Amino acid sequence: MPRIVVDVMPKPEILDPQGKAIVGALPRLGFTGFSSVRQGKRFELTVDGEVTDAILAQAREAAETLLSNPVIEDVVNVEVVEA
Amino acid sequence: MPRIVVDVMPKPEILDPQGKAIVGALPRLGFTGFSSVRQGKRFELTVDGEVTDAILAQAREAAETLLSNPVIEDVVNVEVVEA
Amino acid sequence: MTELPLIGEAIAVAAEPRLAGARIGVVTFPGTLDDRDAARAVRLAGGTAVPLWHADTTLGDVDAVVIPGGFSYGDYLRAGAIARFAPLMSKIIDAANSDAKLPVLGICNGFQILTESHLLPGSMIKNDHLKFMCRDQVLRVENSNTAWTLDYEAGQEITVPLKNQDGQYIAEEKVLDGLEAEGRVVFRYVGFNPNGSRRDIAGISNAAGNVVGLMPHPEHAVEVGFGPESLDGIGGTDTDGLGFFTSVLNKIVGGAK
Amino acid sequence: MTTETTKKFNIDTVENAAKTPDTELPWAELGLKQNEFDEVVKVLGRRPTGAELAMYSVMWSEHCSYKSSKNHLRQFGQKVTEEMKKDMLVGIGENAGVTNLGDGWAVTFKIESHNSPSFVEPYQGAATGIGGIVRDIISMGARPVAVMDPLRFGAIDHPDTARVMHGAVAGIGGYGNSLGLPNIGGEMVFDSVYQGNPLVNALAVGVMRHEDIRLANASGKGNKVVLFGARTGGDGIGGASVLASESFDDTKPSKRPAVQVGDPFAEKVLIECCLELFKGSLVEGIQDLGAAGISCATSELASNGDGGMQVELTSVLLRDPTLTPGEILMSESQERMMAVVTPENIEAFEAVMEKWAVEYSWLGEVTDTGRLIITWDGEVIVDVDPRTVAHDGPVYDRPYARPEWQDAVQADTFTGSVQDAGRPSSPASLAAAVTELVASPNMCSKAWITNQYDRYVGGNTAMAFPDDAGVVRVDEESGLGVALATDANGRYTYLDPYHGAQLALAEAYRNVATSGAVPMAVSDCLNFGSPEDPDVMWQLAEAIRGLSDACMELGVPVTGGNVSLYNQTGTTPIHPSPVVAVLGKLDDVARRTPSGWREDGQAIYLLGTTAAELDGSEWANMRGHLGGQPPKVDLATERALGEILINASRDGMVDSAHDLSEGGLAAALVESSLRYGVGARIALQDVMDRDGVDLFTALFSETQGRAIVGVPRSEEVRFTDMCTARGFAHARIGVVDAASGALEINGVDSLSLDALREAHEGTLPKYFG
Ligand SMILES: Nc1ncnc2c1ncn2[C@@H]1O[C@H](COP(=O)(O)OP(=O)(O)O)[C@@H](O)[C@H]1O
Ligand SMILES: [Mg+2]
Repeated sequence: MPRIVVDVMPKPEILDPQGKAIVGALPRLGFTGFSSVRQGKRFELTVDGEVTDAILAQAREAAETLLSNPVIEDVVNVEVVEA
Repeated sequence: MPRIVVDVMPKPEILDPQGKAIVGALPRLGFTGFSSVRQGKRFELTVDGEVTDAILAQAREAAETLLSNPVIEDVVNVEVVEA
Repeated sequence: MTELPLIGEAIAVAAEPRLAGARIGVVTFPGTLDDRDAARAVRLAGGTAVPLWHADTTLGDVDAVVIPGGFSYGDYLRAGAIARFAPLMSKIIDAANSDAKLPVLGICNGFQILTESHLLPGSMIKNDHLKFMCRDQVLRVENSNTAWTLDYEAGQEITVPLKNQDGQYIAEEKVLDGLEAEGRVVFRYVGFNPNGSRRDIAGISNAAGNVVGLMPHPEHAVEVGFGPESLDGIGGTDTDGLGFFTSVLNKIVGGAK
Repeated sequence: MTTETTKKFNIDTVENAAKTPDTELPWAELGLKQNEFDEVVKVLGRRPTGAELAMYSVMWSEHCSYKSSKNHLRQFGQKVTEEMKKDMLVGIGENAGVTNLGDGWAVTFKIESHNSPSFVEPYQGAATGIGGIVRDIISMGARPVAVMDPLRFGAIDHPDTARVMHGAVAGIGGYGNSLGLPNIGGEMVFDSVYQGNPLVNALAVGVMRHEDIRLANASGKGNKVVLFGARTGGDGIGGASVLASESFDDTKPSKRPAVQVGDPFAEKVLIECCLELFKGSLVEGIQDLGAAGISCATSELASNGDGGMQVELTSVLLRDPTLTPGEILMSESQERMMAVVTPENIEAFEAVMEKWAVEYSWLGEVTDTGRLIITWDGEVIVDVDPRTVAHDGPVYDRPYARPEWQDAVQADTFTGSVQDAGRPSSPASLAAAVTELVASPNMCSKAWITNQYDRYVGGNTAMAFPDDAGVVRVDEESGLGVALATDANGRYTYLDPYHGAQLALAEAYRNVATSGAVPMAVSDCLNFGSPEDPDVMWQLAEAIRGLSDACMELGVPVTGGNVSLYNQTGTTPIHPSPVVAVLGKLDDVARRTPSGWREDGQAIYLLGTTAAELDGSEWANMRGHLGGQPPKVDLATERALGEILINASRDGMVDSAHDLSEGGLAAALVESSLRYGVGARIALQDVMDRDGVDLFTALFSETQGRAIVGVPRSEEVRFTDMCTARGFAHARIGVVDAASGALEINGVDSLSLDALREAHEGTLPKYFG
């Protein structure tokens, strides 16, 4: 069944405590190549049947209203993935 | 600066309480096109400089060891994004 | 200037002087919360609590280790995920797996750290109701032969506080079947499953029974006036959790059950 | 510091300011009034630089300068007797007041508001509210030991209430639980007046040894100034984006965050790290960074000290490199502290930072010039007398007058109103009324909230919700501890601000005494509408006058607090809501008195007399009526009642005690029964005859100065003798009946505990899941 992937990231200007904790841990494990990390969310919405324009529009709206908190997060990606 | 995106999703056989809550909420908001939702994580690792093979390998290893827990999660994607 | 006496430091040692020689390490990670409480529980049970720091590279001469609750590294990535890589954790993993079979107890975040470290199977995910929950919880002690449950009777019901956000225990079905078959389900929730854990599992052990992890907090049920009976008054006593600590102390000093 | 490493800005230096007196400055956008800007120019003898303007504008804001309330707040310092000062180690004016507990112990507590951020983004707003108040407590040198959260939301059934409720409660839990601080109490009120302006107040309490008290001052020339904790980002300067125009190089300023995100892990580490600094005596002065950030910390440290301070702003570690100097000065990024360290202690200080992996940067040093000098890459951008920034802000005598509508409101009493029609009187209707009361939004069980809070962590919680006060042990050997309660009644205060504020104090005082603790100190959070509205200003003035008079009469000093103004939607203010916190002392927390009875056959006594006082009551509220006069305030009675409850606890005469407040006797009886699931048989005829009230009034009146207690048979004579000797009204109203599983009140149909529990506990889950 096709899925729609929605990616949500903390706004760049907003503190991301989770990313901060990870970037602190990486070098201790020998991963030294990264200067910053941000942690966001990935949602996979399964569509029963075909991904019509209407459904994609629904996904976009759900992304902005329910799946992300527009005060602190940006929807960075909404895309269809055929499974 | 280039970034490496790592996507981690709960294993399909594992119940995802957050996804379940979302799929319950969607129809109440009028979003009726989705039969299931799963919530995972998206990490953006910023690389200072060029993304070498070595760095990409580091990202892959970090994804498997730190960023995901193989008992409950799968790394579904590791990719380079130029900014 | 005098030192600031940290709350929990100044507690009189209880009975049984013979237990005082047993040294129980209590690990502190950045973000650990219940370390003072665990140390108090050890002292109230009669033992000597030894503070351990996550960055230490040796366990010193402790006879057992408690990994207490809290939010190590904020639990931001996954509960216990970052703490598991602390230098001290590799020492604890080695000692737990060695022939000496160091007794290790992981409480709440400590349990999560033990699963992340693969000392215990399975993992914890968010509570099925998605909320943090603090309540007094009845547990059944299913196995009274582990290092931490010797002082209980099998089948005994105890009441200890439970408080967590990511407490839903999950593992593959065959892992769960194996745990049941080997008697490694040490505690089960009774009456109410507070987080959706598979098969009502509240705590488990490794095969040897020296490593035990559970989500509820026995260290919050060790003192009259400050435990479930006093704060909630809905059953049990205030000190149902003390047995964890007397169990391991008795085992260490070689006393009978 | 080399120029290559610092950003290039169109830096407005002091030198430049002197040369360009006519430069237009965005003072109005920054919230200053013309007269205030003129005052800045007068104080400086020239126009301010951009950075100075930033500092004055935030420090002279209502929030930081208390310009509308200062003239009234003075009464808290004036209406104090020598007796009240006896145990006050640090009074109003510092980050938080400090009260002596004896045995070398001291306690500090304070309550603050985070109202508007919690409406915009409830989770983060409430979370950072907890974070901010906890830093105030640390900065006194104390270990924080507990938090509380008085909350007021809109109507329970309004579509937006769930958003605010879910977010705020999860945020308070998410932050507080992660700090390892037990939540030991709070409040929850639903009222449509708070719909667009919920009140999220947060209280923290901490303990310390006397010698560990730290003050926010920078003394000792040559001592170093250090900023540590989180990096500085653009938080809290959204409105001040005009300052971004200072930037002129090619990196465009990034967006400024609309809300602040809390990092409880960083704060937890900061707490432990500060305690280690205190333990090693490694800091001379310390100040948390809250509102107005570095502006506030540097100017307060410098003006409280005996010299001056010099700070290089490019040394501040930034989360967002595009911040301009003015923005850095105004930033309200969370989880930061500033300290003054002697040169000898630098190494030890740094070792503590390394141990906890806390970032820090040395910004400058204490001087003897009496000036606060801030440089940017060596160039002077601020040169001020720190007192003028921190303490000599504008003070207004805002006009106020008793509102025209006040008389009409007070004349509109509940008794006889249309809403009072069909007042219950039959046994069945009274039983239904009691059930309806305890299921009502404000009287229902708060367990849905409090189950999301950790009440156990720390192992010193001796009492928490749903008892009348939270009790925390301070000294594990002696059992010495403190009790805390917070209260406010917006409806009472709306009906009569002077007495309403006193009633808030009386209730918190009574709650503390009910637990067996001796009330010692007060902190308050005054949540009001716009001070520019003379009606509101009158409410504020009256409330402060009332509260300060009552504190004096009860002998409990105000040691600190917070004023939150402009709480209104459009021109409609919230009900005036002075939230009052009272702290008490218990010599041994083992003696605390819980609110429920347990022992079969124990006698239940009602202390105090009951008058027909239904105006502003929960019952009237449930019927949609608000008018008349609030219950009468009788502080002598409160004091006498308090003494009885304290003595009874100390001498083991009572096993349970519960004060009567909102919902009156009906609510108290149900709560005491449900506390441990033990029923009782109650007969009120004697009370009705004595006080001349009917059964409905006996149950639902909200007359103050009352409590019910459970007295063991063996103590009855001693207890009643004590009440008689003190001339305090007391009546034996029933006995505990463990077998019945019901609350039986003569004249009221039997109330099964199961049904009561379902009604009481079902309400919040029904609305909030
Ligand atoms: N938001 C909250 N957080 C924590 N505790 C709360 C909150 N709201 C209410 N409580 C607790 O619930 C109990 C009942 O509250 P309330 O009826 O307002 O008490 P009282 O009338 O004695 O002031 C008290 O223990 C109070 O501290
Ligand atoms: Mg009360």
